[in-house]
Amino acid sequence: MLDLNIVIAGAAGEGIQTIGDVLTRSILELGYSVFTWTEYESRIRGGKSSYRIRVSEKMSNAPRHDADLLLVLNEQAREHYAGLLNKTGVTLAETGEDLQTVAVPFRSIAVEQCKSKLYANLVAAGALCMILQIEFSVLKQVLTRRFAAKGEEVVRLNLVAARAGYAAVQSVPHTQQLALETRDRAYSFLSAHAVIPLAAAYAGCRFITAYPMSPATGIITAFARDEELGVFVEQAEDEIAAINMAIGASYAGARAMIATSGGGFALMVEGVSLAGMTETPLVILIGQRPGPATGLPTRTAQEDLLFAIHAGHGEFPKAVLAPSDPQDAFAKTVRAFQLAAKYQIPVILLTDQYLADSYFSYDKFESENQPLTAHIADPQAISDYKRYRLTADGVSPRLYPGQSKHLVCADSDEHDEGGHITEDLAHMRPAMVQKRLTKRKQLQQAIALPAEIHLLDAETVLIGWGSTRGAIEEAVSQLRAKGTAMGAIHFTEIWPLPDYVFAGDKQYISVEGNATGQLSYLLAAEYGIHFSGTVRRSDGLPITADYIKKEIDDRV
Amino acid sequence: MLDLNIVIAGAAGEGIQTIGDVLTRSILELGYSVFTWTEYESRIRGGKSSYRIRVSEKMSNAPRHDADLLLVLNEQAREHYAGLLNKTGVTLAETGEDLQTVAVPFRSIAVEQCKSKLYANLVAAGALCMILQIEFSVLKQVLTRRFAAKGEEVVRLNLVAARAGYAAVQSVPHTQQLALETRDRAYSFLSAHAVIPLAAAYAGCRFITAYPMSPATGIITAFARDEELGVFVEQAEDEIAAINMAIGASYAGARAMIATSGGGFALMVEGVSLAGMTETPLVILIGQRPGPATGLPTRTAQEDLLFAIHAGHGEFPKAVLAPSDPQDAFAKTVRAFQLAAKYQIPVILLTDQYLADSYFSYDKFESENQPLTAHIADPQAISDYKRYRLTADGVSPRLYPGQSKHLVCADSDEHDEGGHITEDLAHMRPAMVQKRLTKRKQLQQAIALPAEIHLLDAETVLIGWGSTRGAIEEAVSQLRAKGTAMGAIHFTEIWPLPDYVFAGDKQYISVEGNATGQLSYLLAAEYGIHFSGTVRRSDGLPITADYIKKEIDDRV
Amino acid sequence: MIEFNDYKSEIENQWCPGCPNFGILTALKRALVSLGKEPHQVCLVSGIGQAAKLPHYLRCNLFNGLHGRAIPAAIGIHVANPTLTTIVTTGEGDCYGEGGNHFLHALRRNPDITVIVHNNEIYALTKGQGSPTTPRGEKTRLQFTGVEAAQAQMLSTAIIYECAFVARGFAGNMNHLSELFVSAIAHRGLSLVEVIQPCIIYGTRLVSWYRERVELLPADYDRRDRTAALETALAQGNRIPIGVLYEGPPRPLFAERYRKRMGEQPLAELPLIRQKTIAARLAPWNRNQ
Amino acid sequence: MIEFNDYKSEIENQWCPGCPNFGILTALKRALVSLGKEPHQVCLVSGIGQAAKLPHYLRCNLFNGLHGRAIPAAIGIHVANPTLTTIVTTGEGDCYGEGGNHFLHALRRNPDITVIVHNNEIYALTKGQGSPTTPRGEKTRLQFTGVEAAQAQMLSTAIIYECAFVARGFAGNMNHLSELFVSAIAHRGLSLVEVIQPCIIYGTRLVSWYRERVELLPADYDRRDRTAALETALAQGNRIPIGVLYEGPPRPLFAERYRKRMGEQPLAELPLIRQKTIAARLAPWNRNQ
Ligand SMILES: Cc1ncc(C[n+]2csc(CCOP(=O)(O)OP(=O)(O)O)c2C)c(N)n1
Ligand SMILES: Cc1ncc(C[n+]2csc(CCOP(=O)(O)OP(=O)(O)O)c2C)c(N)n1
Ligand code: SF4
Ligand code: SF4
Ligand SMILES: [Mg+2]
Ligand SMILES: [Mg+2]
Repeated sequence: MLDLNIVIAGAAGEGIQTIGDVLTRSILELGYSVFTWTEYESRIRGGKSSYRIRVSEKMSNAPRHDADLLLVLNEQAREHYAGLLNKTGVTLAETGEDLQTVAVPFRSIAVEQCKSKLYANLVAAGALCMILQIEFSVLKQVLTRRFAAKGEEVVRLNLVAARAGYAAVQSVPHTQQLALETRDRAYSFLSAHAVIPLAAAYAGCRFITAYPMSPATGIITAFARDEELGVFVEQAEDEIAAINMAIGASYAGARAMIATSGGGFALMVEGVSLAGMTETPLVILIGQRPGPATGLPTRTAQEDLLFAIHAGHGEFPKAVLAPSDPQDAFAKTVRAFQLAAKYQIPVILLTDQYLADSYFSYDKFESENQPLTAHIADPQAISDYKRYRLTADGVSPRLYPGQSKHLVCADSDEHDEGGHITEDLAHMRPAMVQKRLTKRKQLQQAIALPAEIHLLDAETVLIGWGSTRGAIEEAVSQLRAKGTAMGAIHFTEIWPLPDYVFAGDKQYISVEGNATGQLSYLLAAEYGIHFSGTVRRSDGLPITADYIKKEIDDRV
Repeated sequence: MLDLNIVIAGAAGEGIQTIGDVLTRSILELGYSVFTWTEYESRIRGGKSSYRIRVSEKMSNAPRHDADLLLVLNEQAREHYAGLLNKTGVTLAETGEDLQTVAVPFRSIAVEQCKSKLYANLVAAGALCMILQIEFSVLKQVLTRRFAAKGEEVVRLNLVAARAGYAAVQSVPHTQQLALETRDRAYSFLSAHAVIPLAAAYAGCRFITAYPMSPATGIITAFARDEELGVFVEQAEDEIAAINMAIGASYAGARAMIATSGGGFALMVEGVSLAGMTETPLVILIGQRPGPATGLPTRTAQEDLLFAIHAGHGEFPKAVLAPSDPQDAFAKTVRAFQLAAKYQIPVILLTDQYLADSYFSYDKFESENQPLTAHIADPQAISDYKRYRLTADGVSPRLYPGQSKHLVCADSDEHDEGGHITEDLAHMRPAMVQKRLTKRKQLQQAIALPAEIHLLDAETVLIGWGSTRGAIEEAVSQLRAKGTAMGAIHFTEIWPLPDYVFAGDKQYISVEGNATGQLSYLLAAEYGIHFSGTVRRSDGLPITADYIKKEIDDRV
Repeated sequence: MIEFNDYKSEIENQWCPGCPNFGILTALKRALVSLGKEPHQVCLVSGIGQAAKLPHYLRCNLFNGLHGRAIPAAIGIHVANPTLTTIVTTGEGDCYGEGGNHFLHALRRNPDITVIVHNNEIYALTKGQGSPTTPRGEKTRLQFTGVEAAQAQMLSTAIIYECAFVARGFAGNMNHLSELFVSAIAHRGLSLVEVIQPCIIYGTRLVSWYRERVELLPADYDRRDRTAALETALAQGNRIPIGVLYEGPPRPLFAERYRKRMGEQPLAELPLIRQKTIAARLAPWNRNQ
Repeated sequence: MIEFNDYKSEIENQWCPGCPNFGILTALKRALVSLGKEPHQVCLVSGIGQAAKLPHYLRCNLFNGLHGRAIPAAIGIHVANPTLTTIVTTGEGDCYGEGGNHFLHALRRNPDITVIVHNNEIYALTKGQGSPTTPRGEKTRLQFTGVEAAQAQMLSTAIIYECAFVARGFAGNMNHLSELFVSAIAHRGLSLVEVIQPCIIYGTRLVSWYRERVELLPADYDRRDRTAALETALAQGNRIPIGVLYEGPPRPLFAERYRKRMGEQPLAELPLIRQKTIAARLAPWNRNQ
């Protein structure tokens, strides 16, 4: 089975995004499953960044760090990324003499053919296609489509550059293994942050506010770009405004979401508590990145789990979901809106930079979901409306202001059933505390169990959450292939934790993108389980199957 | 042994604070230990509030809810608080016929004697003193001192009113038991929030910023009022400014603190992470009150423990201390500054409205503490200064800017040793993550063990934290007196949790001022212990010994 | 027909007897009645503070959110249900202190809401600390030696931003205030009414101090002249002008484009986006697309 | 003698080649040199953004804090060590967006610091969203149909607050800018210098667009006339005046009382409060006191 990892490395501003996109599209045209992820520095020009493309015949939606084919656009990149190259790998570079290197002078070809070294990236893209033995017509079609909006001359120059790069690669050692043939398959090619706005719109979202922050900016941008989704988009002056606007909109009947990263979320915490107290549905996306503080703004991490769970002063129910991939992100986003509306609570979606920026291939992407319910009551059926009416399940019928003659009063103070400030400590306060506790219990019963992967016969079980699922699954299957009785349990609905029973006769190893083992702490508190090992990563890069295997080998 | 609980109940604006203060001072003059707490609504005039005075021969610094002597200033208060009266108790009120009531028409006496019903409260105070058989000269001295600043006429009128109230009480049934004699003792009479600014100044604090918020406003007010403490005080435009100003000041060498409540702290969370990343010492006081959101602004709660512990995105060391009483608050405040300076971390002091507003008696208040260390390095001894130099214990020598020619660079991004932004994921990021983890470990080893109360022979053990200590101790000793093998473990240094071993052969019952059992959750995660019962209170009132006993009886 | 009593709330009022806030409350009720608004067509939005309790004392929809955050909440409400008359009732601490940034950016946005600032020059609910409008030098229960910072100048700031409607009222002049509220609510775009509302408990000056100084703007005052309005708002004298200080030139309303596209409907009533629209974006990459 | 190279930082600059931020950096170094400040006497304070990276590119003390929070951090630093020359270097998103409230209240406080706002009219580090100063109608990478809110008017706002020193500079006029910095830093009280710093990647207008429009204020311009200054700052025309727009009347500095009481020393160098002072407040209640 073909499983090829291509790494395109260079500086910001050298056009690796274009090379990567063009190549990816071309390979998708051939009918392969493609998985891509990118890593880059917090700067606009210069530095070191890379675009990773994993090509396979079956869907392999998980990152690899090693390279079968490595394109380096400059010497700094070569130095930094050379270590990734596999024994049998091939490097494409400006210069190079050894048997594993294909040398193509991108810049001089670009200057020669297009009068500008700005086209060097297209020369490199052409060369890559040649090495992969993709027919030029495929690349041509992709390029033409991509640059059409910029006018004919741009298309022409890009084609000239690409063709020159294509031609510059003569026969080269080793590259035969890299040849891609046409297959009769087609894949949906999607990232989680591209899918979430669609899922939100599908679930009835009409309002998003955000203050730009990596890696969550793409969410609001996608809404803004796609006006057909009919979602009101506002860039707030700060994150506090964002959450309070969204809570206001939700109170007034609009399904609302906000998106930020950990630092921005830190500013929203008072608002989370407000949503809890006023019982206003709200979906909050946190795209995690390494902290503390500004940390590594463009890198990935899973460091905000306990923070998200316990965010907000006082006690109130909230849900925390951490999708594992774009398909799951679709389902979880819809579910987040449903849970938020049903229980009238804030629901947090935890993603991360890795998940935000990675594109996955699916042969069938499931976009029909559970039936949608508005969870807004019928004003006709109510005579004496009280926003916080005490009910058996803790959930009060919800109306929005202006919907009918019924008045809707929401209050951040402790309140009576009618939504007015109370100081009745003997009756009303305990009743409202109980109301919120009851909702928490109801919610807890609605939470899905973790996914079990080869659990039945597993002796050693990896336990992870969120975006590490692909890597964990891959590690499990590779270790099983070597004869280890490996399995996994993977959480995507993390708070409140469901009633779940861990078998006592297995060894558990936690896998997390942080340094302190946040999920394992939580599971110890909730289920009393003990971990015999941990795989942790906190350098800002995603966990891969290889990383997991290596850590286990090193420690077990 | 005398143990008398006096409740003064009325509306805001009726002067119960004056009655309570005057009476308390008079009783202290007599040489009794006095413990007071107050509860009131979030309004300036009207409503229901009360001032509770517990008088005892031995120090009894814990709240009681029942009343031996109940003063009601109006009918609404009578209705609301009548239930507190003990079987043998006495009510002092405007009117009343039964044997347990002393009727004194405060208002008409005030109007008659002082031409204004504004003096009704002094009439009541006089009557109370008579019932307690306090010599009028004592009251007179107290009153004179209290009103001296307002001028002679005010003093005179207050004395007239008090004397009239004193005279209005003739012989009354039952009151003999309430007679107080003069004793030869003197007590320090202090509240936690009065002590904390003193402790802070003692520990070298030079900078406090805050945005007003109950129940923490008293902290900054005390600093502002007492200029001799030499602390710079600034009311910030919002809580975000407060924490960032304090971090700036601390970076520049000043010991700094901030004070707020849960909702204000929610806005500071990003700043907490900043202190963690920049390794800036900071003391943060959270005066807890019931939430979520605005909640019950003037009431008490212990609802922000897990929130405080996990506050901040990313992973960094922080300490959370929860003093149990004013004496402990002094020690913990000094300790907070010391831990913050030593480990260059944020340290949170968790108090609550009950602790803030209660005054305790001490026959000897300990104010000398561990020796103070500045934890600022000697610039002469350093040649090549790097703010974040990697060291064995994770702590780098700290200089402040302008101290010497050495430059001090602090950064909220992940940084190198010199304090400059880094994207070195292979070496520097892991080293800095490790540095912060190492500090966390060091800190954890410095954390004190919980207090053990009659633990040795205890079969049932109450476990609590923070301000509930007095009530827990009292419950334990009362239950032991009845023959129950009761003990307690009480935490005041809560995060990171120390290495502590729980005996396996005891029954544990958690006692907390919240509805979800936050400490018990934490202890389950950390020590794997199991609770056979819980005592929880979340109605906004403090936990008392009676409350604990009743809950245990009801449940066990 | 709407009557004054339709707005009567059953909720016990927690303000101090005699607080000028009562004047604002009555003026607002009267304004709503005279505009013919029904209680369910009105949404009052507030933060925390004495001023922010007002919505509870008036029978209508209300959102009593966080301290300082009334404006963003109101903006969200206004977009989600443009059929509502959305009015913010806020203290000057709430609006200019904690919420200063939202106030500033609301000026940039121009949402069609009314903001009523109860300016008592003090943090009243928290018992008397200096607020952004406490005059310099005044002693408070936190600034024992006097406030050191300069007074906030928010009316002037609003004028600089060409705010649609900028007025100053006096809680002690209820009829005039009620008229101001009528005009403010009826006006298109962001309407700001700052009301002098002396706190009789913690205020540093008596109600009479203000009563002696307030005076109506002259009849020939040109409220469309920005320079003159600025001068009036910035004037430091013994007279405090009340009335409509400024009306900005017409400009687009916040969210106007979106609201028009959605037919000025409550967003809750819009149909779901068609599944086809979503599915198309999720479909497999197809050579022939 | 301090030389230009004393301020040279070893840190790799992460700005785009050709970014006008380089002009600001050089102008600032020159200003510090000409003021004879030594690197250890200077503390640069910033938030997050391209502008906020500046402190790393200049050898001196630096505090690179949170996005939007440079001003409060600087105020804290300034109080804690008044011997430092404290300078904020911030983007307009940092300072007027996220940090708008702090900017406003800094105007009220008048701390003796300098605030340099790199105004590139865009959120550059986050790749091109509209900022508070993006002109209305401009299309950005988030406002695809054009920015709808009005441009922030912070120079005018500063003038309203009688800010001590209000200037506009142009990154493309380094000599002039450097002079502005010298005056700003030397000036007592809050000095604001807003620098036109077009972003050559995400900016909606070319550097040349600005170059063609900036012009020095006339020689007879009276920087003490608030009304004229407001007019100049608010003028909407084809000319963009640069220079010192306004100098406010002298007024007390922030924390002046406290600083004087403490002898203008770094607080870290003050002795501990005497144990006696503390103990007296904790002593038992004594009948004879
Ligand atoms: C985040 C937060 N900080 C502080 C408070 C405490 N607080 C409640 S009201 C108030 C001040 C209110 O002043 P203002 O807005 O002027 O209203 P007023 O009471 O004077 O009418 C403050 C500081 C709070 N509720 N929330
Ligand atoms: C709390 C928070 N929100 C958002 C961000 C993301 N962020 C970093 S820089 C920036 C904008 C910077 O714009 P500006 O201040 O104008 O600086 P420029 O990059 O244009 O120089 C944003 C939104 C952040 N770091 N922190
Ligand atoms: S404290 Fe002041 S503002 Fe508040 S209700 Fe009383 S008088 Fe009014
Ligand atoms: S993105 Fe713009 S502001 Fe940032 S460094 Fe590049 S040119 Fe300068
Ligand atoms: Mg006020
Ligand atoms: Mg900018």
